[in-house]
Amino acid sequence: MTKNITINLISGRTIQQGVAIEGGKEKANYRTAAGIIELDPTDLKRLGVWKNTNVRVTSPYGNVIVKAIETTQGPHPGVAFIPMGPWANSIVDPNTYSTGMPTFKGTPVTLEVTPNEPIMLGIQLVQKQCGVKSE
Amino acid sequence: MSEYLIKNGHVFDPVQGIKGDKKDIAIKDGKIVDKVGSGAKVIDASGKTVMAGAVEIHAHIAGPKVNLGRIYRPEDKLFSCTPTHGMERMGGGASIPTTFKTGYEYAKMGYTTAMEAAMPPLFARHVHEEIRDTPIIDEGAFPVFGNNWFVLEYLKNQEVENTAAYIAWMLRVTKGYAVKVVNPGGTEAWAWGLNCLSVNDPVPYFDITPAEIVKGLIEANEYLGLPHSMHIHPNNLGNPGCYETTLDTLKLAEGYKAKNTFGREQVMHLTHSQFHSYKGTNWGDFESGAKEITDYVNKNKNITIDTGNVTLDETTTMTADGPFEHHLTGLNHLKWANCDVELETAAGVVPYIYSPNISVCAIQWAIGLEIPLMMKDPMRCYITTDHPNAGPFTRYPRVIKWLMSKKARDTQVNAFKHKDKVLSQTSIGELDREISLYELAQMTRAGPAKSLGLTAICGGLKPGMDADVAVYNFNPDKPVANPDDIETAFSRCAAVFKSGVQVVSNGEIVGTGNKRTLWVNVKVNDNPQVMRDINEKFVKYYSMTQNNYEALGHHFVPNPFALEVDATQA
Amino acid sequence: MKNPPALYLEADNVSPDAFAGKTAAQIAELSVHEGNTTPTLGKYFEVKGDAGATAADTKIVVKGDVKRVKYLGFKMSAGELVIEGTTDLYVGAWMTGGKILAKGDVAAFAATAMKGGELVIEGNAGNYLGAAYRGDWRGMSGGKILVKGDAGSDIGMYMTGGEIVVNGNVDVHAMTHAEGGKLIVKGNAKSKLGGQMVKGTIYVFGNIEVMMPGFKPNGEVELEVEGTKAKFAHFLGDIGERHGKSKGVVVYGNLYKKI
Amino acid sequence: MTKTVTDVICPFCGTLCDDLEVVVSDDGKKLLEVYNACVIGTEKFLHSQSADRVTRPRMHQEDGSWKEVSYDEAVEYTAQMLAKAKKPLMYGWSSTNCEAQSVGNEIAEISRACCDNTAAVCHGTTLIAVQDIGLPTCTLGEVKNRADRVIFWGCNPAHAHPRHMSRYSIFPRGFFTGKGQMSRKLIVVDPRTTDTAKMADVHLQVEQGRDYELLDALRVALKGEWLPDEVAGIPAEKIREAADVLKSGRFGIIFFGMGVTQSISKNHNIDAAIALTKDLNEYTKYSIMPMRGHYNVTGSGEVFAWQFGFPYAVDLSRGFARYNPGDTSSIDLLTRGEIDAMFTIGSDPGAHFPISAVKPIANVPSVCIDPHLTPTSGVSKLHVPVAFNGVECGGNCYRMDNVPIDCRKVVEPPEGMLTDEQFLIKVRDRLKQLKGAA
Repeated sequence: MTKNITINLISGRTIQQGVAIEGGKEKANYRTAAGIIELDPTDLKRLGVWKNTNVRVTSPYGNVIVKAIETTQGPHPGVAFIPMGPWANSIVDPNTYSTGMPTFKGTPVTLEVTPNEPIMLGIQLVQKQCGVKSE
Repeated sequence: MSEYLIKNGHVFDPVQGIKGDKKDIAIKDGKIVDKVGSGAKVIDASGKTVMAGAVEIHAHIAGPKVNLGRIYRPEDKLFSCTPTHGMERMGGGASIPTTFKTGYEYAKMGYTTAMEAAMPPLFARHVHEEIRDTPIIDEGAFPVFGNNWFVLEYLKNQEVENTAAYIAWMLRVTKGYAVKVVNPGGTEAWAWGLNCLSVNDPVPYFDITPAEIVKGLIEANEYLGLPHSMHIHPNNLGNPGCYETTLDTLKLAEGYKAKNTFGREQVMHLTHSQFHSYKGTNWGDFESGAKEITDYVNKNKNITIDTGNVTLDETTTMTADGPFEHHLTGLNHLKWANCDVELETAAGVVPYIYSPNISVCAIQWAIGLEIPLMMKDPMRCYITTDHPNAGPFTRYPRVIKWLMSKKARDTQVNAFKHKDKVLSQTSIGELDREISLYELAQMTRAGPAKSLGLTAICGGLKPGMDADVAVYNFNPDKPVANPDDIETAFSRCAAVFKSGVQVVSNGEIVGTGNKRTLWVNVKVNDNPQVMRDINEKFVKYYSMTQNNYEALGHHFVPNPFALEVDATQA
Repeated sequence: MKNPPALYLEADNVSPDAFAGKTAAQIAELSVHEGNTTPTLGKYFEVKGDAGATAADTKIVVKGDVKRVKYLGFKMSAGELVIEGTTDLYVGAWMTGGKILAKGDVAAFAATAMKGGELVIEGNAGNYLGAAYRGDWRGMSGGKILVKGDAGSDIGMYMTGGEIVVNGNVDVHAMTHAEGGKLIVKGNAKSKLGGQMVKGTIYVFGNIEVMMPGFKPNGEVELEVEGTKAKFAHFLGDIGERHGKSKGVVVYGNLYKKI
Repeated sequence: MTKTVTDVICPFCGTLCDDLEVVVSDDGKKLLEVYNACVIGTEKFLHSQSADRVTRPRMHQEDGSWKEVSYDEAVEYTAQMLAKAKKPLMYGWSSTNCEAQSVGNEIAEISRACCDNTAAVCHGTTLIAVQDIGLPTCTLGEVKNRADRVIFWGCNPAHAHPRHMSRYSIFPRGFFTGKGQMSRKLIVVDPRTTDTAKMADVHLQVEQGRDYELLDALRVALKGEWLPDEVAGIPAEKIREAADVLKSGRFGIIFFGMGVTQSISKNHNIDAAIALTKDLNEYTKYSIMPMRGHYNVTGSGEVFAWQFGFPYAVDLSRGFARYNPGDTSSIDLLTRGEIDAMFTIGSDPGAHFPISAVKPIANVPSVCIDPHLTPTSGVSKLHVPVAFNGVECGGNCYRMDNVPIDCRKVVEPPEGMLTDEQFLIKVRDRLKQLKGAA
């Protein structure tokens, strides 16, 4: 039985994301590298899904569909990780506390299992949210 | 190039011994000439003072620690930034001006040549980018050698010839001008959090003393016959009682004679001597050692010095003397920056407020003035503020006022909160000497040019020299009504020419001149040993490759001017 | 307020000091800045009434929607400024005297490096209230600030003197690096309170989300604060930070939390 | 026949590796092989050659399609946009050379723009902290030659700076560290057991967002003073042990990254880390260094600083330079609706800004100068592809420790393509005409 869970989201670099941005952000490989959310096995269990299931991540600032995968850099129960990129940035806390720096790390989010929702490509994801037509 | 005739000015030129006579100065094709044609543009200098462009022998105006100062002190620019106007780019910064402002401010005061006093070789590209972006003035930079691993290892075995070959290589790859030494051995010790406070403290691991480093570098410098001498900031800077370490350091020059083809006579230049002339055992009984230091220097002709005048401002201290800055932040608790540089040196930065209400600051102010007033030969003592350490270079006109007017000094002494302490701990009250315009020209033009080995090029108005000329709104025939008029006159020139191009008119920038980067190109015989050592250090210990270290392309030094030295017969 | 600007206005001339001795017409000619353009106050404001001869006898009342106006009361030294609506950054920044009454909210950097005078904010205050300018170690050194609503983060950073009273709650990092001065929080405080504090005093009437580990319990005291008599838990800190001595005794920052 | 170019500098991260070897075709037009680079660097060099690369400027059309335009038309649009704007934002600069940055500053000065680099979302808060309490640091060679204590706090070099550990920080054998990794103790502070943390002698798994408290606790522990039983999810005892490990080193280095600059407390996290470093210098020798991301974000800060006096977030709108992150910083300018034109170069705010700061870009005239297709080019009106800096042209760059290294050109850019600097010079000259400047 799947259920929604809330969790503390952080974002950051991964080597796969690094390779993907140099390989081309228009490519599917970028989505594979950064359109994901890395979860601790215990949190996958709380969510009630197997790894590699699409989920909707919702914060007070937006929502986005990404693939839930099991973390390779755990354990980190209670902490979720989305590589830096448009997917993470659709939901991170933009508050800068007047320092110029958004709060990219430490955004409370809700996870909802949405196996059939598609994960968008990076450029389209941003264009759609900005109301810009894609090719 | 156009011709100019600067007419009827009171000319002061120690190079030709001209002491204020009414004379015309002719300029053609960037040089001073005997006469020009009738078509020459005439500048009326009657009732004005005419001198060669001034020469800055020691300031921190370009490079990593200067820029670190800019980066970490936004408050130094608060409400002080200036807009683009006329030919001037935007500027900003009180104690650490931006590169553009640095060039404009020097030029407006009549300076046309300046030396960046400490270049970490690993950062040479950075230093030269800033020099390139500093308009108008010719600039050179001194690479630091006093804590360099090659130097420490060669001199431990008295290998002067190898040291010399290494210096020649370093000057070439960094486009450097002279051999700078800062807290010899002490900065390497600082890499372990330690220091060398006397000339005999051994350097950790390298087992060599500051004294051996200094003597070795003097010998290497004279072996090569470089334009400038070894330029030193001794150990134990800024501590009560440090004048003894300074004397020990000066004595290391005994017996050495200058050997060069540039007319230089000294083998050691002691910089910012004010910071090295302290007596007393603590900040309570702190007193001046200016007499002891100047007595020695007056007697020993193979030494030149600059002053390092405290200007009583809020400023930013910065030096390759890493341990000193750590000591300073412990005293004033202001923000501390430090950068240790692999195999070479270090640097520290700390803001400092020289408050007229603090007796130590007031005494430092007095010592900085005692030194030039006690020096018998103005050709061997040059005015600096060790910018920005003792104060910003933009305060030179104020320092000149204090030197030229006893009245101005007394006014300042009377304004101090601890006036009596200043008078009891220094002899500033008894010094009646007032520096003449001729002596000023020696201290700011002819003197530093000679010490730097630039006599043939700048610092004078002799036909054949570069046409660097400054015209001041100051009439030597009129008595000075108010000392502040001196400061006003030397703050903004009526006219300034930089190698024959007018760059300042009525205190405004009207041209950018042909800014040059001065460096010293030494020919030495092949030294495979040294090249092997260099190659090995890069393979094993440096964090960048030798090829990238040696790469200093045209885009860094677009307008180089090399002083050629042939040391193959040495 | 008329012709609302496309961007934001920098109205650093709206202060008794700039108005003093001027007629309505002259005041309307004073410059304001919208981006890189420099129009006049008159373009955006209807100016009524002449100023007094000096700043001290000049009172300014700013009406209308000034949500996108910065620098009201910038560097003011005397006189009075009343802002009827919510306004933007730098209200009373670098002020040295006089009185500002803001009836709405004010955004960040209000009373930056304030030296004296009084700032009353009836709404909420933004971040960096009474803090130092970037890089400076000299924050608010005198004067009084009263916030009737909540205050943001980093208030009183590098504070060296003066007093800030917040009737509501404060966000993270109040009084960071303080070397003097007083902060009274009637509501709750978030975490990071008094971090790296050298000297100064903080009173909190509500809860503290997470206490800094550098604050060491030092018993309880009976105190009267702002007319409230109560028992307070006393903490010394930030122990991790450097501290000076007075007569041989180490001087710490003081944090009092109402029990 | 092929040629091998040696001492090539990698234009990806702030590690700025300068020992790459690149094999190119005899005519210098094709890039064949890359040696010594990490996987990311290798991809950067090889992708520059991809067949589907856009080589001419393009205007975004209403229907979402792109219309190819000439470089001259692109120059005209850019210059007109900057000339008309009241408060343009010129953002990026971190993936181009210092020469281009310098021309960019001239343009910003003429158009009185706001200029900012990627420190805005990276180490901007580090710069604020440095301005508050300074920075005891060193060059990376010092770490290699001396460091026996290495701390990675909120950074994950195994992923973000892949060759950092082998070139400088953990494995190399230096002058005083002849045993390499054996000479060093590694401490990692991270809420996750990252691939870097897995190599650590000590891993402090700090509660996310509580770094400031943990740093304060370490400072208290150094003094041997009272501590609560647990701080940031870590027992006091473990904190005291860590403090002893730090103290017992001869030369220590703290590297830190986004984990602290982007978490709550931001600049204060760095501020406290620097204070800890300063404290440790009372016992032994310590330095601290930000793990800068883009290969030349540091250079952008240096050029801004010597020309304008501030390292990032510079506002020239009033005709002179001003600086105050929170007011003059890109994210705040965009989300607060302060700007009316967007110029992006050498970075990708579309991908790396929170979406609320990206939307405004789509609503104003905008230019994106970038060799790649990116989310930023995707929402900009004009996309100007340029030569790859560090691959198809050289120029000066600054490593994360501020050491300048001149990048090398290894291959020719595609026929007729301009470099950043060449394009910017054309824009500057046209802008001068429009503004009637000299």
